[in-house]
Amino acid sequence: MLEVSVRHAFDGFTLDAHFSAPPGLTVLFGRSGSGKTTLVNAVAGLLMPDAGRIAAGSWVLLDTDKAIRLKPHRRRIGYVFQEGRPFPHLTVRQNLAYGAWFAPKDAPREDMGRVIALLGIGHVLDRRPDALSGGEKQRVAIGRALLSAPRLILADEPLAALDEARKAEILPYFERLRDEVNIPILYVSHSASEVARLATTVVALDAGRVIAQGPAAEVLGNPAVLPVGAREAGAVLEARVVRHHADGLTELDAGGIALFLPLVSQPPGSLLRVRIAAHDVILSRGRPEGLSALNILPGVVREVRAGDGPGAIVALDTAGGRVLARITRRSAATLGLVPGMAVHAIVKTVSVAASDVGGARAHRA
Amino acid sequence: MLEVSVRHAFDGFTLDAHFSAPPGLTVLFGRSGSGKTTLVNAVAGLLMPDAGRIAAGSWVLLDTDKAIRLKPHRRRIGYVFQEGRPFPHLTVRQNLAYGAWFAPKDAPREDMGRVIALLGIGHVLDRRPDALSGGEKQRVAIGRALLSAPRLILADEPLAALDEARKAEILPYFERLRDEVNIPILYVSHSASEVARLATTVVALDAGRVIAQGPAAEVLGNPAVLPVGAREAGAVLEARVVRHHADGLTELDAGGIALFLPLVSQPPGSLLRVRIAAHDVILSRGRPEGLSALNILPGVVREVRAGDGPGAIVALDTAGGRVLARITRRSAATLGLVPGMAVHAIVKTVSVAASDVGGARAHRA
Amino acid sequence: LVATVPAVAHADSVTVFAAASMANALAEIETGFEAASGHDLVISLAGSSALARQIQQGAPADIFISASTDWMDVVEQDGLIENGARFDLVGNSLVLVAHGPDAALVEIGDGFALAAMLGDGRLAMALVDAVPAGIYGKAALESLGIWADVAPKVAQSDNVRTALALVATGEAPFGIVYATDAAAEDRVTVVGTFPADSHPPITYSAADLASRDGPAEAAFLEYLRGPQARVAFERQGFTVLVE
Amino acid sequence: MDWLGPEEWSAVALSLQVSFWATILSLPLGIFVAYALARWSFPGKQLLNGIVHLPLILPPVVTGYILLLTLGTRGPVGSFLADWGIVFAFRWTGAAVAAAVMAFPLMVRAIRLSIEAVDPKLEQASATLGAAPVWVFLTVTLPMALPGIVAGTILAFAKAMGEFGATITFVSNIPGQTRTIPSAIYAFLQVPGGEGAAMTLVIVSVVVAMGALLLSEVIGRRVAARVGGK
Amino acid sequence: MDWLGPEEWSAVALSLQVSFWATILSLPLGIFVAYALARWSFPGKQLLNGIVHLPLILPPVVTGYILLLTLGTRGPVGSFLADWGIVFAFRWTGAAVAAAVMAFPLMVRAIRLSIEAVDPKLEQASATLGAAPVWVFLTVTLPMALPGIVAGTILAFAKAMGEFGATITFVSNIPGQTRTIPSAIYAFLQVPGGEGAAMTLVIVSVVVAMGALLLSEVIGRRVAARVGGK
Ligand SMILES: Nc1ncnc2c1ncn2[C@@H]1O[C@H](COP(=O)(O)OP(=O)(O)OP(=O)(O)O)[C@@H](O)[C@H]1O
Ligand SMILES: Nc1ncnc2c1ncn2[C@@H]1O[C@H](COP(=O)(O)OP(=O)(O)OP(=O)(O)O)[C@@H](O)[C@H]1O
Ligand SMILES: [Mg+2]
Ligand SMILES: [Mg+2]
Repeated sequence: MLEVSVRHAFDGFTLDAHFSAPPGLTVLFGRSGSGKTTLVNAVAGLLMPDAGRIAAGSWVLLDTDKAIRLKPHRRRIGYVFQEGRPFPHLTVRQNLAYGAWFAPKDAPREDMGRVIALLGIGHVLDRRPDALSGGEKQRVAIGRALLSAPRLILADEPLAALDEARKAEILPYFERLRDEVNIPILYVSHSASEVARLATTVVALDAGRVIAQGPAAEVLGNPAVLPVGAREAGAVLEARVVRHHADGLTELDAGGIALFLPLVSQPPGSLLRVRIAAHDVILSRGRPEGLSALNILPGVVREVRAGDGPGAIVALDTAGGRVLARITRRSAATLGLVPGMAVHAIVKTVSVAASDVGGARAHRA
Repeated sequence: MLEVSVRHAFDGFTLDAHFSAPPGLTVLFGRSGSGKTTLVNAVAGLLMPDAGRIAAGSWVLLDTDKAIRLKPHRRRIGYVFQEGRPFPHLTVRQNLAYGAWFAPKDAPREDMGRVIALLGIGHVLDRRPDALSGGEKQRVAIGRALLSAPRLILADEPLAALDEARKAEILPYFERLRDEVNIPILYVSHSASEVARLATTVVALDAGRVIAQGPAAEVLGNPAVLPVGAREAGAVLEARVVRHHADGLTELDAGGIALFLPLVSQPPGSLLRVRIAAHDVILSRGRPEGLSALNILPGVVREVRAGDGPGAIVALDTAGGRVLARITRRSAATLGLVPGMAVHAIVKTVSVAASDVGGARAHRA
Repeated sequence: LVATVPAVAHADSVTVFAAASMANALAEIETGFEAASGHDLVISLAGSSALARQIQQGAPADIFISASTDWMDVVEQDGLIENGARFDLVGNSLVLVAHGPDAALVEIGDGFALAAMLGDGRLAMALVDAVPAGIYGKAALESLGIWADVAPKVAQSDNVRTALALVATGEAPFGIVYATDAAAEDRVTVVGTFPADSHPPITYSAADLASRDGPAEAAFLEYLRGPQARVAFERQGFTVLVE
Repeated sequence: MDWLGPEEWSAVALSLQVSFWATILSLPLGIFVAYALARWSFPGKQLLNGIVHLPLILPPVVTGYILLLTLGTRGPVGSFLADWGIVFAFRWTGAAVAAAVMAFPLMVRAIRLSIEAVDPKLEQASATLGAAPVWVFLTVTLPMALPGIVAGTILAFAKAMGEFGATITFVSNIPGQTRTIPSAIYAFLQVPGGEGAAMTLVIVSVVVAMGALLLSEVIGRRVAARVGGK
Repeated sequence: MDWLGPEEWSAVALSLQVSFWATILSLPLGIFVAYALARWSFPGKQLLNGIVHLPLILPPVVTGYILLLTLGTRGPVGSFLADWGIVFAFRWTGAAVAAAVMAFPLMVRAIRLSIEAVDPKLEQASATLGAAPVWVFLTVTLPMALPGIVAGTILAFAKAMGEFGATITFVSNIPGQTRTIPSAIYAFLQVPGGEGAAMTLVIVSVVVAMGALLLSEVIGRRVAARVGGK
């Protein structure tokens, strides 16, 4: 349990944020300038806030009331900086090894070769950061933090500079850290699909304050509090892998409903989290026939909430869980949607994109 | 017409890129480390390549054969650096004014107040960059470049550090520059929606070479050459605004087919480019009824191309233009899709998202 | 870069380049001379070598007072001295000083046991090949036949005052300095005076330089030879050589 | 203040004057040379670097002697300049030249270090915004290098205040003209009983130099805050 | 080489020895003081800064005299050290001390400037990776400040090669012990006709110092290439 309570005033900006994050990965979500980096810096000890308390379980990093202010180097943090900050005087290899020099010798350690392969920086190991591309620098920064045997990972938009393909390669790694290695992670991101995939908990910041926090599904499923625009709304279902089909599809079971996804690597029986973006869902009154979409989830309308614009969010209870659909108000009217009405949610297989599938870690904590 | 032909060898990386870009905005697209920044630096004159020629129409920036190597300050370029590079010793206001000091007095000039408002940096004008957030720094860098009265804009992932809402605010500005101010723009991006919305031309780079170039619709519609993964495939239709409906929808006409979009600001009669991502399209054999999706485009299957994985791309000729659909091979088989077959493409209104709608600039140049 | 020497209607000025060790005497003479003549006296104090070179290079000096006859010779050979206008001004004597207010006196004579007295200590002198006090001191020790014994124990300073300071602080037990310097230092005792014939005469010479001649220059040369100047020199411990 | 006679006051005033002008007037050249050494490569660069450092390596007397031989009224440069009415020999201006020459290596090194620490990426950014090299220098390099320029200037000023050997050798020790504080101290130390007066002057010069130093620290801190981040 | 007598050769060798040790041994303290002045704030900081600069401000004779009074065998520090068998008076070690003291302000300034130019954000990054302050210093600050350390060392070495006034005042001029090149040059210049011999030594010392300078430029360029970007 990571508890963060920080108050700090800059000239013209005040951070006053309090949240507690269950084990797992907590995403800080918010507009540019909302105070995400400031908050992360406070956790890292790089900013000593005016007042606050930061503790991971019984391990107190900061408590201004008790005058506890752990020095950054005693916090054992793997911090991926927003600007990367690779050491310019060290080669990439030395940058990566840097954290290991100071980690306790018995600390559980990631395998360097694996991290290098994952990040795709094997060909630049002997260069200095100055001769790297923007994305390569950022990848080195990620590797450096991961290899420092941290007790807590802070990642400030670690993947922003990377292309989709590279992101898709690195995301599972953060999942593994979250689920297997069990390191608490504070992760700043603007990307809803990253959030949905990784977040155990989402903390939404605005103007230095926490405006929403809770399990990913809840915060992302609630467009009213979502700071970055309704486009990002969506639902997260838990589903179990049933089998892998020969044509490259994986069949999942979400509360008895069959879902088809492009092949995922988890073995049958594993529990996955599948994000279904609200804007990817089409509703149909009758059971649709002759469509290319493979996933059809029967459900009951729970709520129809019209927004400011032409859109409406329809919340739908299915056997697999709550599903959100973003449709036009016109369609809602045409279909005559009211709570209690039975409808079918149509989701294209491929709408459940690779980066939206994550190893499940229940957000029940 | 911007013609770029550059050859430059680093230790371990060789850039050998040639492309010519029609007027408008050319997006450089490619994986991290593919040479985008290197290419942009060559255009800016910050990298003097081993060999090459760069010319905008009759204005030759570089011609190693003729020993022409225009100094960077003579190129009148507005360069938004990947790392921002605001001047740390100047306030934000001074940073913004910097370029104007050196621009010819009669150069057409953006209005400073407008740019500041657009970028949302009015509250930080008297601060130094050091006291800014990552996104704010990047916005200052954008503003500085735009206000320098440039003859050519180079933007290296200018929006990567920004949240969706902010991106949505700034994107139309680049459109305006492209269409009204008529400045050639070279724009590096990883984001397919940015590309689709902005690009007149797309140049896809991989390992220092141009692997595809052409109008946005063509390159993005061609998953075989798309370097960043099939997810980004999609088609771009041109459509004319018919009318704005009271329920917040705008009706467009794409070759006789009615399309409904969330309200766009263009007046009736204007020509728009609408991107329809391949993975947002559902195909139906019959005309579907009782669906929440408003946009149904009848068409004829032109081509079915199966990929490596479980997916297939179906190209479909409709009255509005070529539409791509990404479906599973299983669906393709189930539906029995073959070239020549009549199908319906179902697109949710809101799938055509705000950031995928752009003021049209034909890519016929 | 305008010359800042004001042209005073009646009073004239005279510039004297003088060895720095004359500072005190010249300060007294300056007061007296200026009061008596109404002229202005400007004194530049530095090492004789520096002054001589400056004069060679056209320094605006009217009168040169050198602590070393060698440097006066150089100036003379360069034809920078008005004919015959060079004269010996004052003399000095060389003494052996010891650290402490009441050191035992020694008899300075041929082969006296200076080396033994020094033991492990050093003999402080001015540079024995370069600075007049050192040159005279070395000559004296040579003529007394003990230079070879003493030479390895000599610590040479760039000027005689520093040599004196070494003895005053006790860093060196003994030193060879001018009588004029030794007299004013409480922390040392003059334990003996070198016989005048053990070294070339220690002579400060003065010369009228072949530059602009003015009434003040003549007046000052006159004053230098006069009784008030004699008093001033003697007060500092010099022996006056001019009649 | 009666603990300093008029001659001593004049030495103090002269030292300030000499050091001030020596520092101020050599600053532009110092910045230029530092920039050239930091950012250009040209034939003879190492020679220039060597010449700049010479006054540090040579005993001051030698430097003074060389100045006397070249800039003296009979010297090749000196006699040429004299035709133009510029005379250094035995004037306070000469003392300023001597001090400037002696302080020059310190000034150049400090400025050069600061210029080398300016990130060329910012200079590039400036160039893309249309700034010609001289403007890049004036608007980016120079302000970013200010900490070093301040440090170099103060170092040079302090050195100029303390300079003695080259000065007395070049321009002698003429009261009101070339007798700076160190020369006056020297004169006092050459005669019995002068230590007290010398000590007074030492204290004055320490106080003045410390004042300059403190000022530079204050300026330096302001500048550093402005250059930011560092 | 018959153009230099054995005495002169010994002066050259001694100068090298003195300058080398003066520089090397004062380097750690120089780095420490530079770091303290650059990064810490503590009471008496300005005082420390002033004391470091004193040798620059004071005429060398005064510095030498102060050294004599404190480090001489009868001085408070000197007599204490003498009990431990450490004697500076009239030894080459004393010449090294004098040279080190005189060169110290130059060394500290150069290093301080370079330390101030190290981006604290990199030091922070190091700290988050578990490096205690001393390790942050050793693995980030120090290597990044290397250009200034090289510059400061060379500046100090050059200054030590040229130091004369304080040295001769403190430890006199004893052939083979404390007679460095500048002392020898000074001595030659004091007698008529000594210019030729002085010039020979000037050339030797210029050659040596230029060699050191060139070496430092080469090292500096390597270091700069390593620190990168700048
Ligand atoms: N100075 C250099 N020396 C050697 N290789 C270099 C140098 N600069 C860049 N490279 C290499 O050139 C390749 C292209 O770099 P570039 O910065 O152009 O990539 P990019 O397409 O902008 O990537 P990103 O999206 O990560 O910013 C990279 O592999 C990089 O490591
Ligand atoms: N040193 C400072 N002085 C004053 N204001 C500051 C300082 N540092 C940051 N701020 C302000 O605090 C606010 C929050 O900054 P922060 O860096 O935490 O934002 P962020 O959420 O990380 O944004 P981004 O996504 O753009 O990186 C910003 O408005 C910024 O301008
Ligand atoms: Mg941030
Ligand atoms: Mg790049």
